[in-house]
Amino acid sequence: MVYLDNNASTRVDQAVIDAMMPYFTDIVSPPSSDYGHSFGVEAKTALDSAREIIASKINVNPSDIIFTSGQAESNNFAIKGIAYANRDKEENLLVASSVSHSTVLDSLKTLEKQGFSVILLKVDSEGFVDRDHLREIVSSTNKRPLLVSVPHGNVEIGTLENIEEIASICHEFNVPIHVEATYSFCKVPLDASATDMTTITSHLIHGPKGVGALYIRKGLKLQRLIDGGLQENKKRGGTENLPGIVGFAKAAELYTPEINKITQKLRDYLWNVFEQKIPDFQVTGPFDRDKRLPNHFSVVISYVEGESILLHLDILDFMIATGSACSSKQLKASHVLSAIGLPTEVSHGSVRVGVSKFNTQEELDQFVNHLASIVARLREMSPMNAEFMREWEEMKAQGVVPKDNHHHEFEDLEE
Amino acid sequence: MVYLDNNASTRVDQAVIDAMMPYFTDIVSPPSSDYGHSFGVEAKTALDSAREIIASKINVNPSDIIFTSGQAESNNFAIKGIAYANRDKEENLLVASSVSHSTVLDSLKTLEKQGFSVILLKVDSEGFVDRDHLREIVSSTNKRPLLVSVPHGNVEIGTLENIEEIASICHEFNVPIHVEATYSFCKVPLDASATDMTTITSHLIHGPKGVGALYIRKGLKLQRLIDGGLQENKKRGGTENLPGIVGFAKAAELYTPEINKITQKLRDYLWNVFEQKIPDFQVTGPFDRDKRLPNHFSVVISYVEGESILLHLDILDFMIATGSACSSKQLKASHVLSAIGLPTEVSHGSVRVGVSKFNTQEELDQFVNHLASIVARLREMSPMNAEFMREWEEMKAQGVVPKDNHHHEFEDLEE
Amino acid sequence: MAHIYSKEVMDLFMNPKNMGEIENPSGLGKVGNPVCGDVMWIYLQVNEETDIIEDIKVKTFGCVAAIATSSKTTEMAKGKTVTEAYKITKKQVADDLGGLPKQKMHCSNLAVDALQRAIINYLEKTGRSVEEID
Amino acid sequence: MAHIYSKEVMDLFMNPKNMGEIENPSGLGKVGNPVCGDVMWIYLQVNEETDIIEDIKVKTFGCVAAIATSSKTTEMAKGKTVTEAYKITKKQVADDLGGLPKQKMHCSNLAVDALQRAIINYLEKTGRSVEEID
Ligand SMILES: Cc1ncc(COP(=O)(O)O)c(C=O)c1O
Ligand SMILES: Cc1ncc(COP(=O)(O)O)c(C=O)c1O
Repeated sequence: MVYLDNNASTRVDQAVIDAMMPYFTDIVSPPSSDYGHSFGVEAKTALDSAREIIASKINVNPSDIIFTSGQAESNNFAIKGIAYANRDKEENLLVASSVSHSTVLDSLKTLEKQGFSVILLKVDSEGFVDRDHLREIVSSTNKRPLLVSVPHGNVEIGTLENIEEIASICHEFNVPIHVEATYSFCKVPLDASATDMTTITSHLIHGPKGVGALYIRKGLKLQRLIDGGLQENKKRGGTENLPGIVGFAKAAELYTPEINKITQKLRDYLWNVFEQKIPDFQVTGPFDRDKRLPNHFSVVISYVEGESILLHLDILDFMIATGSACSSKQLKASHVLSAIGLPTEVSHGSVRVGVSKFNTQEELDQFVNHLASIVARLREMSPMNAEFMREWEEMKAQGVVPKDNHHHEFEDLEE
Repeated sequence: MVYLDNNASTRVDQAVIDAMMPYFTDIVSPPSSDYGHSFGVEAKTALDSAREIIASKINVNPSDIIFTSGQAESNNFAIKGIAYANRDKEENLLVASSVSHSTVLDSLKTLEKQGFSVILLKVDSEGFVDRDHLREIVSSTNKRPLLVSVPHGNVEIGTLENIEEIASICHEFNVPIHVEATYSFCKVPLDASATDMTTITSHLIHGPKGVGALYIRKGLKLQRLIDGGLQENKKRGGTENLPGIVGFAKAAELYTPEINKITQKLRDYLWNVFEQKIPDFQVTGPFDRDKRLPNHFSVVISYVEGESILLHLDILDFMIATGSACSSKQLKASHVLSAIGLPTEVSHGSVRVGVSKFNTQEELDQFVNHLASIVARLREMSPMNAEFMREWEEMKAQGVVPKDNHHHEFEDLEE
Repeated sequence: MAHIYSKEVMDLFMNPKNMGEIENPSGLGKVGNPVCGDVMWIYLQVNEETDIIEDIKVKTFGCVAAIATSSKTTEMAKGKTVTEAYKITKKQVADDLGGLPKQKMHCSNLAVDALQRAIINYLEKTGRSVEEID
Repeated sequence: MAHIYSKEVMDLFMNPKNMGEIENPSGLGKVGNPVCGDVMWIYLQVNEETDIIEDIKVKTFGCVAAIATSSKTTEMAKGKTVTEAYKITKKQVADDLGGLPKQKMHCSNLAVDALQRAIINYLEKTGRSVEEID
């Protein structure tokens, strides 16, 4: 098994499992009460120290870190928390990058149905937020946004946003900024103290699933998403997932800059071999490797379809990801690939790789070799080729739509 | 270490840890896409089978089970989900038992601030919902409730509500019912198909923390709490906590009726020894043992304070819980003990025990022996006794409030 | 190896049948749209005496289901008369494949569509219309 | 053994000092309220020649902090003159205990309050008022 889908989720480190174990089997009390028995107090000590570790990774105060059940909850809490806390204000505009994660975009859709206004920021062909568009919106005197949400590292195309720059544009006009740092946490330095809220998660850094955190700048007013107790500085009720939180902190501790050197080296190696062995592909996201998540490589391969590539590789025990419509539950092209202006007929060939410290160069060599022959095989049976695409482009230019447009809505998948 | 706080949280079974392990270290992909590589499909298979196990435990269809991050999320989702889905209706009344869990009550507080009406149902001295009060409210023609929420098993006083009876009163008037079954799940048979929503949780049955579920009757309209994807039948976004979910299902599978025979026997043993060895105590919750959670025993011990008892026991390596105000973060008496009419001066002596299959009779013997000498010692140094309490009752009856009323608000703990 | 697809689908995906082209085919059917992600071209070589499909080839761009249904459809058509082949339904193809995921059922349409179009093309070339065989 | 309380607090909680009563005390101070969860009665035996507190006992109902502060306060008062003892502050008691959890600081008030009340009671019995020593 060669697992190359490490931006979807990662294997939990043995050291992380070891760190969690006492909290599964021994220190099992909730850490809530100060005046309880010593298991409860030991639990609280563990919780506090996990909070310190996580906070120091993004340069914020531990007391401003709220543990959550993960990215989805953190993003929903951030976006809806701000919106609902300002429900009665005249301003009701929420702004996000159009390549934001679905947990951000779907939260906005819900809010839009409830009367909030939403603007999605344009991005360039590499996925970076259009600075002029952002400036135009945050500087608007009659419709000041309640929040701007921007991803730090993009899961699909690896784009690493310059958060300092975005934050300073927002703050120039006193607009708070939320940063979705799920995919960049521990992989790229982030000074979250320059942001108003930052989402981070455990399961992409060899920590357990089901746990994440939200940094909330002291004083920022949010409506709680989950009521029910004094836990998490009164901002999130419920028995703390202490094994998960301890595992999260351990994973963060273990994910040192050294790890990034390893994955970056692997990624760059892959990129080079790819260029040598795979004809006709196009990198998605930034070409400048330093402006990408260090472990991230993504392409579209011409004339072939992602699901077919993925399953051929799978049978050979290599696991990657694709943004191909045919591989998605909704059978829709990835919104990120669409937002960077990639036509759907091209995005079908999407392939993305997330490497981890557990991968080796040999694995990557094997992977590219396999991929090369799969692509050759699929192309051999495909009617599509350069000539086909030229004709297709001409037809599109002339506005001629081919008869067999099997585009259809899957109503049962819609709201 | 003798852990007797098993209604706060429990030790995770080794078999549960073993079941989770492959999902920590091998099958790490999110189970979301059907068309992905085989890890993703294996993950989905595991998710589906966990859902079936959980569903069968409460006699509902797997497709009506939504996995969540636990009790707090499930209860918030149930209560707010119904409220917000009916935001535009004229009816805006939400009803809950006054001995509901704080995650229910705090959700209601939030909704009350937003304009919903809230009524808390009276309970009798054993914590059972007042049937007449319930009937009066659900039958009201001009203010039909959107929802009634009732706990199945009460964490503090063990009360086991007759859900069939409550549900039938609600359904007679077409009012949906939510059942908080966190503490009773697997411990007492529950036919959740007779309810409209039911909350269940993992960490009280030797499963991991950070995972729970909500049964939602097919067709019942809820507003999502956590947006962001097609996961969980489109009702809860976010990468599934698969190790947690698999562990939850394994724990449910292992928590057979046999386990309940064991804990009930231990609990009854404890109760008997208690009666023999501890003078001047009063059981809280039902006296009829069959109307209590099988592993639950709770009392108030006269003339002594819970935190002092708890810490003395702790030093002897015995862990129990108390509802004493002095032991709570807010320094407030438990709302449950207040709701059943226990005066605060009495509830200070609260002690509760939750036994598990890991406990033994010897441990319980030791526990009661220790407790007997601790109580004797504390009473020796206490100015309180039967005479003191008689005088106190007289003073209360005469409306004489003693001068040194050190009752104070902890503003920093309030909203 | 766990997959959502049936064994039959996976087998044909791994070892597709009748892939390729026929030079100067008796009939050619092109369907699909690169935007949708499935494009199929079916080539027929028909014996004009007997109307029997003696050879059939397909070029497919698309997902696993598209490749499998292309293979299955061409296998089913081969050796049949065009009249018989024209009657092959999408459901027959899916059933013969041991079923298809609900959302992918649409993909199986394509190969049958391409086949029918190739037959129509053949009929037109031989001065007939589809009504004559339908 | 992990607790929120300091070692000093836990030590005095485990081995409380001066617990008990004095028959016919020179002064008695009763404070607290069972509703709040802390009740303390302090008994003084004072040498009327020297005003020195020769013996002091306390009865305490309450939490860990209440028991520890009762012990500490009585220990601090013993051997002092009532004038000196009256000046013991809540902060001194807490400091001598290595600190108290913020929310429990109020509990330490009680013992000092009871002590002062017992001293006032003693002064009254001996025909004096607190102004004379304050
Ligand atoms: C967006 C989209 N449309 C359509 C299809 C296939 O359906 P049909 O064969 O009916 O075009 C796919 C592939 O699965 C798809 O991804
Ligand atoms: C409700 C309540 N009030 C007050 C106190 C103690 O504070 P004080 O000593 O000021 O009465 C406690 C104990 O910790 C308490 O539980």
